[in-house]
Amino acid sequence: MTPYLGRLVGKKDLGTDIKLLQVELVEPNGKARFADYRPGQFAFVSALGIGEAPFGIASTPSGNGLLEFGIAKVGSVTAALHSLEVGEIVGVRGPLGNGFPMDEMKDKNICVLGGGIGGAPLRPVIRDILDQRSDYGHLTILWAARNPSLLVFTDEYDLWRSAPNTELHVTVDEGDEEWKAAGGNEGLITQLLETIAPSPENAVTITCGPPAMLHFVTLTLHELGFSLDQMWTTLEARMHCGICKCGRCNMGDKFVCTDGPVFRQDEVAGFLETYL
Amino acid sequence: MTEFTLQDQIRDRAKQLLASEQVKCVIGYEHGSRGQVRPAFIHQINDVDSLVWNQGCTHNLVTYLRDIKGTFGSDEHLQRVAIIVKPCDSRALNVLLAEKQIEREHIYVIGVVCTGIVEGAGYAGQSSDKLQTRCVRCSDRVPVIYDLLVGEPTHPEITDDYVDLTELEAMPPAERAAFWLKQYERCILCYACRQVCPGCYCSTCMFERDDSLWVGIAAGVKEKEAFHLGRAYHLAARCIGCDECERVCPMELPLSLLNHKLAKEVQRLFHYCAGDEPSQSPLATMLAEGEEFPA
Amino acid sequence: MSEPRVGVFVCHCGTNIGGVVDVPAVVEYARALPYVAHVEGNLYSCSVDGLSSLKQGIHEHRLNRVVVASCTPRTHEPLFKDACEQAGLNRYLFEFVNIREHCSWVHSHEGDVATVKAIRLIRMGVAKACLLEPQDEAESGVIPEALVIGGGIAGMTAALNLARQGFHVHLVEKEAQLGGRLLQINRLCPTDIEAYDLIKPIIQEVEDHGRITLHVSSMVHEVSGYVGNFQITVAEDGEKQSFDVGTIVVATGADVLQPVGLYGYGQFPNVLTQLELEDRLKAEPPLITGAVLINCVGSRIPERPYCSRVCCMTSLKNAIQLKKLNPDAQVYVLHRDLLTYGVEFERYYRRAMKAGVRFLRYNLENPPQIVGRGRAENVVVWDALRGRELHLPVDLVVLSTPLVPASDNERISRLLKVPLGESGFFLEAHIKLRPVEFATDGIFVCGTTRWSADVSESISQAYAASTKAAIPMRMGVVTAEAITAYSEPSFCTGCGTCVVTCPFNAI
Amino acid sequence: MKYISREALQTWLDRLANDVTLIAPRLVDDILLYQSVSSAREIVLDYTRPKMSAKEVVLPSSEPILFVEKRGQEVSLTEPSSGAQIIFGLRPCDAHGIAVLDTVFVGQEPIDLNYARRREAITLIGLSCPQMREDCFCTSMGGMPNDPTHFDVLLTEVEDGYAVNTVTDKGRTLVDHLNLEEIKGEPAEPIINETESVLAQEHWPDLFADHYWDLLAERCLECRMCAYLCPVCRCFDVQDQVTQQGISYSKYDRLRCWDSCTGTNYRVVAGGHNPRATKGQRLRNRFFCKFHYFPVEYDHSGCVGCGRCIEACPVNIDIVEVMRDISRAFNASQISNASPDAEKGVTA
Amino acid sequence: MSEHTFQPRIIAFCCNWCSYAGADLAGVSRLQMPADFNIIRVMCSARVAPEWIIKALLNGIDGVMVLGCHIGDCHYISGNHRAAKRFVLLKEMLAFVGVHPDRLLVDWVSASEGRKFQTLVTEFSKRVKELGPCREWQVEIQTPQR
Repeated sequence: MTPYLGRLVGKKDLGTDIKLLQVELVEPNGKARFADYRPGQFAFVSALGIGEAPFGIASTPSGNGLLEFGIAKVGSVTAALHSLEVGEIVGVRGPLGNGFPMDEMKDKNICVLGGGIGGAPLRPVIRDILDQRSDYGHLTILWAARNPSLLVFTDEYDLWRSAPNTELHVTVDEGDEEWKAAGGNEGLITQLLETIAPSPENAVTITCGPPAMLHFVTLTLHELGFSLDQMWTTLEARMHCGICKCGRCNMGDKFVCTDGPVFRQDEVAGFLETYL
Repeated sequence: MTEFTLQDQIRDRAKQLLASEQVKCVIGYEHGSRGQVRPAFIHQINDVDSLVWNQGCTHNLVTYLRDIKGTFGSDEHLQRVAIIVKPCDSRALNVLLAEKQIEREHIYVIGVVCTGIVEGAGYAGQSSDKLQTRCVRCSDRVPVIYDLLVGEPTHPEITDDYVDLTELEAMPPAERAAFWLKQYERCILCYACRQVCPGCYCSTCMFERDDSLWVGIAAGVKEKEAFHLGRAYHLAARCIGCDECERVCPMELPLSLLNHKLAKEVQRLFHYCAGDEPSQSPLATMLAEGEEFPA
Repeated sequence: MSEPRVGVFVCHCGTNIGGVVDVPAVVEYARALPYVAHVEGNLYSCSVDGLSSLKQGIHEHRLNRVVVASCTPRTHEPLFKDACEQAGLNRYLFEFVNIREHCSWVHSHEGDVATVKAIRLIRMGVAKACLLEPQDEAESGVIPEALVIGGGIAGMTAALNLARQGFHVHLVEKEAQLGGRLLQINRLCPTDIEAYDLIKPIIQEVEDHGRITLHVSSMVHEVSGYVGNFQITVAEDGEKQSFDVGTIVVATGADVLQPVGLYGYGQFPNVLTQLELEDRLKAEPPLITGAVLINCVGSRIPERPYCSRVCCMTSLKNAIQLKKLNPDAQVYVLHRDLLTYGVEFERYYRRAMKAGVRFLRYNLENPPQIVGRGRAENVVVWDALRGRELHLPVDLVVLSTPLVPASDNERISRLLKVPLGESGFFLEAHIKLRPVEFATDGIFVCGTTRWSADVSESISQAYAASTKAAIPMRMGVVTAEAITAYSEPSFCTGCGTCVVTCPFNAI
Repeated sequence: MKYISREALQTWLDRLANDVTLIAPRLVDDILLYQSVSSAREIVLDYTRPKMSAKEVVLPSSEPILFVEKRGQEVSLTEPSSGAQIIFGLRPCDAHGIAVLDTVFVGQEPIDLNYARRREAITLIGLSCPQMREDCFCTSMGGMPNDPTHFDVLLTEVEDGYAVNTVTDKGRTLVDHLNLEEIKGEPAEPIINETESVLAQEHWPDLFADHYWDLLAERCLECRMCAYLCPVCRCFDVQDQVTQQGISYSKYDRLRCWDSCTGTNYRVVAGGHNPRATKGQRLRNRFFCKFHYFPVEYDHSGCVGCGRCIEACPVNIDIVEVMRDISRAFNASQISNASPDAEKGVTA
Repeated sequence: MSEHTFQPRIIAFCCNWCSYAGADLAGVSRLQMPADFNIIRVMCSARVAPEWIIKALLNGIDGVMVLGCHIGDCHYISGNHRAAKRFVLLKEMLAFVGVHPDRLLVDWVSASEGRKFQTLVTEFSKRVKELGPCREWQVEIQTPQR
């Protein structure tokens, strides 16, 4: 339960009240622990003196060696993390959870659906695929948010678009004037999904977003012919330990922290409790 | 009139109310798993005969109105509940009415004339013949608010209403402080006192907010003291003295003393007794002509 | 809001603070406080240098909170807030710590104690500053109409000044006739013009002015609202009338002390007050051979310790008038100290001397005695200067009594929620810096309602107050205090107590 | 098995109280609690069940799990240490509870170091119950009033003294030097209650969606007493508490405190969504946790049958009654499996 | 802590409109008083939450003063009415849990009553000194090193 110390080396705005924090671990054993981690795994980040909270890791080990977290300001810990200045010390505990089974997805067409801050844990998935582009099939990215200011990683759109065999589609529930003027998509991600209509043939989907979005995306994917065992998702829950001790994050007999946070939809559908 | 017939009257009316669909639920009392009495929620006529009325009916059922607040529906689809209240409980209804937590037309009140509840009521094998302290000093044996009154009104003589406070009031301050600290120390912060209280209906208790300035998360005696004093004060001029907080406390903290003391002072200072009428607490109103504190 | 970076500016205020509190030690201590990024001591934080140093500090040290430890926020808070704003910092990120009125001045003999206390106060201030958040001030409109209470010279001047600038004015006078105290006065010093001549054209103009609504025989009955938007109810002969105004000027004047029981007043028919004499002088000037005018009757005594300022000149004026009527008359002014301030009044005093008015100083231990049968015949006075008792034969004794707070002050003070001072006169926001304003925004004060004043002072104050009152009306908007209560829906239980409780019906 | 006389026990306990932190049943304002004692005199040996379980000793109601010290930009983290403690007079159900907690905190990787550190320094000396109380049901949960399994040493009352059953090496080091004699004869068997039948964990999900839980929860007050009195309930919350703060030097404690799934906002996530929004859902979680989730996750029931929640619940939510209701409902549904009424709730 | 070295810690909540100005006037008039108190400016005496006082007195503060406008003079019309009622009751509760009622003083000080402010502070400080520490407390400011 003791975190590794890390130094905040970068901080940038991803959207309204959403920031990307870049952390460099300072202790050798911390570095060693985070030498490898999988997309979809998470870590607790401490604002020392306020508390810690779990966040999906938004970076990949192959990147710049920094741990990155996309953090939306929703409570006291996230507010404190937002207010930290570059150079300050944070605590990091992890990597925790199962992560996405990237090996199982090799050679498959992949559709990634991210909603709002839910895009943060999907970024390493996209990176991983782009890093080993030839290992995977066609990549379709559907990126959505309530409004344009809540879209994350917009500066990586070009990179994604320019990757071979990769397409990116963006939509917002409600666009501002600039958005409309630029002819941006408006509407729910499910509408966009219906339009794009990716083929379920040899394909998997990876979704992360608010509970309501997960629910409706699952329904739409089902209509498009995807079966539940083709759909992957990552769930969030209030938790305090990440190691199956605090008892808080259970969904029925599954613990989000150790059984998840990544689940296949057929597992989720079998949960006694719903995340809705 | 015997208790048996009171119970029959309650059952009769409950049947009528459910049969005529005047109410969707009757909140009353039933026998529990080990002979004790427990709260009952009767939704169907078939279950009405499990309703009981006896000297073990200690629970203040008004607290459950908190849970169904907001589920009453709009006026056209009025969904009423019937609730059985003792005289003391009925005063809590007045407090909630004054504070707009319930609307009169949403509840059908079956008021029961009460001759007192026995100690140990509500717990298996604990019932005694002795009346609870609050009942010994209770002077109004008739509910202050009801749609149906069950039982014949009685008017017992009450000698000293505040006799339970005498011992503590006589202690020197330091001893009193020590007494209370010893009590708080035992508290396990289970919040049963708060949860059982009809007056504690805040959706988020101010002593449990994440950003609470009052109480830290630690379970130290300071936190416990702040919680109990704060809660007692929040209930000043609102607490109707059902003493349920004390009854439910697993650590047997004498919480009623604090509440009773405040009720005494509210009576002395403001000539006000919570629940007499659905009126604003004197702490929320202006000074009356000629009234001046602290001068 | 990023992590606090607090700048602390500790003011010496010359020796006011620095002479008691060890400011350098305080500065050192403040450096170690949480989130404090910069500390400095200033000789005068409110000086031009101090303020520019503050602004520079904000830039240089990237301060996002400012604490100034100096005097009272009641006078200097706006100044420092403005400075913060000029340096690009939201004005609500400023916190004031009072280490002068609440520290150095009240613990001035205990430097060590005061130093520790200043440290405590600053520590509190810094802690609070860290919690401050930037606020946006809401603007609200200002009704371009004013209420002037009182139709005396001050009130009329204020009303006219506003009306001439184009604002509509409601002028409320409790008597049936405009003019106030001046209607009772004969002539005015130092020019000796007739008071009525001065006031007649003013009354005329007020009555004729299209933008002044007169409410005579009227009382202000109810006031609610706030600057820019006051709701007023006036009772005119028992009939109520309501209207809205943006600002309020209080010019309700003062009463004159009736010296009952003093110096034979009420006992001898020839013992008069100055006002009664003026009345006499207007109607049928009395021819007298011996007159004694006694000053400071009922003032500068323990129960009324203040000097009423205008009485010395009044008695000079009337002594000269009496001398004019009968140059042979023996006219004495008995005084404790003669206060003839300024250029004009000193000259006036010389004129009285030249006219043959005699001045005698008495003291409270040996006050003048009035003797006589049925009427005052002699004044016995101990001449403190010569050290002997004088017997002055008189056929007239005139008592100079002070102005006292009007009996209505208490009522008006409650109505407007503005304070009265210890003596019962209205209390301005600051005696030097905000002399014609109340601490409550949008309400102003002038004339004798605030303090004893002569006509020219009353007029000056009236101009000042009305001009101040015109500012928000001219601007058309006022910025409302940004920090107001709001209901947090997630905690609200809907009990409705706040709605019943708020006297402003704001919820 | 050895024997210790009452007098020798007193002497031994006095010495233990002197050497280490000795925790034992003690009356605090007429309430029996496991608390530290300074002498044997304070200890209540009569057969009663302390109001609270001994969970507090291994998992305090609030404890620092990390000390953070910040000097300038230098941060140092320290973990708390823990001294030797002996719990004496522990009842078998409470020892059972600690054993379940051990499973949760140290029985599964990654282990909880904080718990492990404290637990390692704790020795459990038990005292058998001669008789089950009316609301006890440890025998239904795999325990016995004289079950030595989870102790280091277990004492059982015999005439004039106690039978001493040394279970572990830890216990042996404690007892060996007392030079106790062998006991003559066997201690009497305890008087036990009828065993309740517990529905097998794999059948519980069949009753997950039942209306029963909403009806049961109607009278629930949503206090946390059942969880706090329970020897097994282990949910906790973590928050930092500032003890000193400055730009140059700050100190924080990371605290962990008990929590309970019956609390209204227990499951609320940042942003306000509450996946367990109704009282019925929350109360159901309590029972499912004990009888289904615990067995699935830790291969062990989350209830040890101590009966404390039954005694204390002010509105008579009786775990034994729930177990019976659930078993009955399951059996009923099995019988009428194909009948059209099957969807109806337990109470229908 | 021995009697004569005990320095009480007192909080004086002063309303912005009257009592704070009254304290200012005491300063302007150079009225001397003990330094044991710290003023916290609040907008109204009714802004002082009873929880603040409970927290203060149980966490190392030895006395709390709540000073507001005189009844009838409240800037918010009736704020001090509520303060008056609240604190008279709070006093009783505090007394009942062993906090001497003299540790809480509620009074009205107008902007012109500098002398009254001085008197109140002086007498209150004296009284609290007699009563001794309310609870054991820890932190005391070190005189700064130069």
